[in-house]
Amino acid sequence: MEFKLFDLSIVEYAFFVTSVLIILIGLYAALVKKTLIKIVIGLSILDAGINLLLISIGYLKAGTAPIFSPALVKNMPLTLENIKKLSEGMVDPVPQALVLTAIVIGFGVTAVALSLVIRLYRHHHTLNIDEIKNLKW
Amino acid sequence: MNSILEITGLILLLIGGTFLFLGGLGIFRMPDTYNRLQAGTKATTLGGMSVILGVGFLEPGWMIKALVLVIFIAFSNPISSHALARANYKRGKYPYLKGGEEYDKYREVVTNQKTKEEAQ
Amino acid sequence: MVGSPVLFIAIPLLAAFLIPLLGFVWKESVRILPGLVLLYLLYLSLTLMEQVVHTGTIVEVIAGWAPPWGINLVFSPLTGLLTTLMILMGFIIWIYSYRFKNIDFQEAVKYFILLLMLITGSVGIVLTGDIFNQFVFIEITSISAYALTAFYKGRDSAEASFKYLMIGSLSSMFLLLAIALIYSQLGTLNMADIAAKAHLMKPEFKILALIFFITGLGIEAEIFPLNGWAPDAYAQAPGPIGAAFSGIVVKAGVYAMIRVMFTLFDVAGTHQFLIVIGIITLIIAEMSAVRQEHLKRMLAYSSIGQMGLVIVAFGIGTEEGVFAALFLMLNHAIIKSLLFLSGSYLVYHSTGKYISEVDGIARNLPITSFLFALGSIAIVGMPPFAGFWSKWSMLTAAAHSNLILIIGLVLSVSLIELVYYFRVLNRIYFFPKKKEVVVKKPTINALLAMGLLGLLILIIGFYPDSVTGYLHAASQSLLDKGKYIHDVLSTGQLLLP
Amino acid sequence: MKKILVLSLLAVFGVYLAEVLFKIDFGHQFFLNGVKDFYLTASPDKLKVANVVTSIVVNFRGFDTLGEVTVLFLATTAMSSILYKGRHKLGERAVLFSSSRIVMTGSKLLFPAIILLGVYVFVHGHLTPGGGFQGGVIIATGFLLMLLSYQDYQVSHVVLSVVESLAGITFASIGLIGLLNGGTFLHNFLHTGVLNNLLSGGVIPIIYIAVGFKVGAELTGLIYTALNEKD
Amino acid sequence: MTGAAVYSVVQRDLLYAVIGTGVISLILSILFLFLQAPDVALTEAAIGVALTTIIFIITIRNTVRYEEDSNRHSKPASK
Repeated sequence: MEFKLFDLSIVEYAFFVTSVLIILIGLYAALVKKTLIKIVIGLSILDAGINLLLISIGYLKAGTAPIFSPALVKNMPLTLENIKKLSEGMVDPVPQALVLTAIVIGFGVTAVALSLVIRLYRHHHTLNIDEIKNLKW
Repeated sequence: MNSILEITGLILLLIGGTFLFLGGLGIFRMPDTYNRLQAGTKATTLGGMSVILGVGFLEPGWMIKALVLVIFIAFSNPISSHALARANYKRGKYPYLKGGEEYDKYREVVTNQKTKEEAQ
Repeated sequence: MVGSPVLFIAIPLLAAFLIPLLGFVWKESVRILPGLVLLYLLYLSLTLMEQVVHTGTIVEVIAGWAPPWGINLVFSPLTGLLTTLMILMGFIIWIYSYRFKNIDFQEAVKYFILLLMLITGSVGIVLTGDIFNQFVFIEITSISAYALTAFYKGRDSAEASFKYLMIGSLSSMFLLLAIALIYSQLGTLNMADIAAKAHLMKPEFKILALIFFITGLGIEAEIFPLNGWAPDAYAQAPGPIGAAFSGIVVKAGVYAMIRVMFTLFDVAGTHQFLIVIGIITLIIAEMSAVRQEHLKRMLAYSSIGQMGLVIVAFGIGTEEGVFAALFLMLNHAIIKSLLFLSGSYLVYHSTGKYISEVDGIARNLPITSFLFALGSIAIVGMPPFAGFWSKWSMLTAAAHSNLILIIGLVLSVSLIELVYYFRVLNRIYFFPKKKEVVVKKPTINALLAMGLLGLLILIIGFYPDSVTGYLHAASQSLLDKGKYIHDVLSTGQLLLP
Repeated sequence: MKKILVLSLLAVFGVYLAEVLFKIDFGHQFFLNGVKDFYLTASPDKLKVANVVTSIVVNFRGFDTLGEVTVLFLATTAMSSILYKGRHKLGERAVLFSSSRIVMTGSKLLFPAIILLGVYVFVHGHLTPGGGFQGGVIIATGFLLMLLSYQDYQVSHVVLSVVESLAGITFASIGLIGLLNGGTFLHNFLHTGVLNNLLSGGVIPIIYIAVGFKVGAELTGLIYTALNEKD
Repeated sequence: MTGAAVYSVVQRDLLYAVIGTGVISLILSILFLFLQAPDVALTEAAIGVALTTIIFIITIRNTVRYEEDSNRHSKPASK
């Protein structure tokens, strides 16, 4: 099925535009917002945007997932030529592996950040960044 | 295309789609949380089950996984909606009556039961 | 075969996973095991270093796939030198914190795991030859750094740590963006491969990726607009961790940045950019250091200023400049660690860590004060000690490149450093002691650690030839980009199962 | 004032970034001889692993995964170090009201199914989508369900850290065995078998199972530490 | 997805904002599925939707729920 809509170039770049927008929103939240939890939310939004960007860089139009599933290799002997032919229609697996790592790392950083938020709240009884100013910012 | 399995599967998909649509509509249109939960649970339980079963009929290799999924939905969906309703009740939100005011019928029933027990 | 570079990562990881298990069996082992690991790695790195200087770079392939495809570790004279330095500093910091305050068992487990991982992550940043792997190691380093900054519950450490975390995670996002841009253009993540193919990139991508890299790595390297975290983190972290930051983490950050700038891309104007940004960092940091009332904050700003000096030296770009920069890094790691370690005993019991609280403390803590004085004199650049030779080599490098401005700058900066370090020394030795200040005698292991550092300063000061050979080899290996690419990409065939 | 400054800076940054990104032809490969072609052919051909992402994560770039597992391990350690309150034990779990019997029974019934699903996902990591991380996360959500529905459900800290350490040691020592056996760290020293068999891929499934156990234990510990954080 | 992101940044009730980030992750994982990345979609669904949201909610439970609350100084110790 070919949708006419997808021939417009701006729709093709929708993934890039979305990811850039989300990166910007995350940066805005991380830089401007005054509540600690909002800042952490901003960081995790930023993370999501970058992950989307990476995956859409690796996308191949009309490509399949990079898995040689039984259905895919059903009626072929697994010679090198066949594998090469199949692999030409697959999307790039490297960004997927990178994003897999990046998601987990981002989660770890978020967990550490939130535990720091709890510590700060226990100390100052506020989440406002303007009132936590024992050190020079 | 016209084997009996595929026709059954397609019919099941159709039923599932209809019920899912109705459930979504119910969530959108119902007045309070309890009614919405009712629409969202009952309709989507049936809808989701029949969609999954339909997929199982269309691709016979996936039938076992589909059955497992159906059992999983049969367990998890009612339990989760029960938990949601209970949390809502404990927060002090009661069902609407026709006129629009809230009324706690459940507490009445419970207190009635308690008085009965005490009477006995 | 003595061992392979991958052991620098694998053995500490194994030990870190083993520590919680051993803790159930024998509690003391939690404190001992990291030291044994670091001692072994020190031996390994020294032997490998000796081998590398004579026979050339070792490229270690992981999982049997040759470099463009697999991840590789590069143990060249440069990375070997930094690895040795970091592990040496890590070992000394371990000695210092072996009987670290009165922390209980649970806290000791976490402290030593995090310390070990801080060192491992920094070593990984230096050794790896793959940008995404470098990102992973940077995350390992930074997460341990956040946790160690917030280690003390009583101070405002959580605030400093949160600040560090915010800036740090923003920077790692920028790194990831840079990696995405490079991958979208070249389809490879290996540094040598990128360097070989860099001319294929469109210039916009190259410049944007370079900007992202500088922002991302500049955090660890404490470059000027991005070093807001550093003074707070240094001041709030435990004493040995401050030493570890300035001796280990910052070195790794500077290395990563220099590697990106010197090897990955050759965009015109990077050297000038380095000089300008280094000078700005230097001037602002030294000016702030003069005004500080807190001892640790003063040391932190001094540390930032020294890194600015290192970056200026790298920016000179000639072999002499790089040699001077590496020499400065080496000396700074040793001397600044000594200053942090001894300084934290000088203000052990005071909450504010004010400079005014060290008045006349030399009578109670003669050895610590002496070592602090030794470090101060050395870092200012007084002739017979270690700091002198590095500043001297920097001056000659600048003179040979006809950069008169830099000579004047270095001299005036040394003057400023002289002012603020001698202000502290004056208070330590010649002011009457305040009554209420309680002093804490350093423990044996702390004295041992500080003594080792002082000994190193004296050795480098009186026999600078003992390290200059390695430094020359290292600076040559940094500047020879073609050899790096060749060494990595020509490593063997595919080793298949 | 600060808001406007940041917004305008962000706008400039975003426009520049978007302009550069629009030079990428979406949906087409931009570079000529990248590393991905090699991965796509070598994974089914040499390693006999159907899921190429798995073979990249575990074998070609297995070192990253070792680092990643370490990051999670560090996050758990860091979290418990930051929230550590002294010699006394953990605080009470924060609950508003106890769960009803239906939820308790239901989660007791669902718990084994969720654990089984997690194990399935990471055992089949080299054949189907999913693997150690996903399976580990699913196991952790199973424990989360139990922790949320039973107020007095305890996860033994000792068991968690033992599982975590053993899994990590397994990963690192498989790498070291590879170093002794084949000359490189994480060398695939086992027979690789036939494509799309459960027992294929040499050490890859073993490593992914270890990763699954480790991630599951770590995330459970992390949630447990966070949930019991009420003073 | 952008809408959800804006919502979770603008929303002053932190609990709702966190649910907004969960929605972002959900849409993100569906997009990953469209972009032929089932592995990543699975991870994002598990980590982004379930675990991150839970950790955020636990934090909110231990601190305050509304953004306005953070300005109040008179709030007693949480003990």
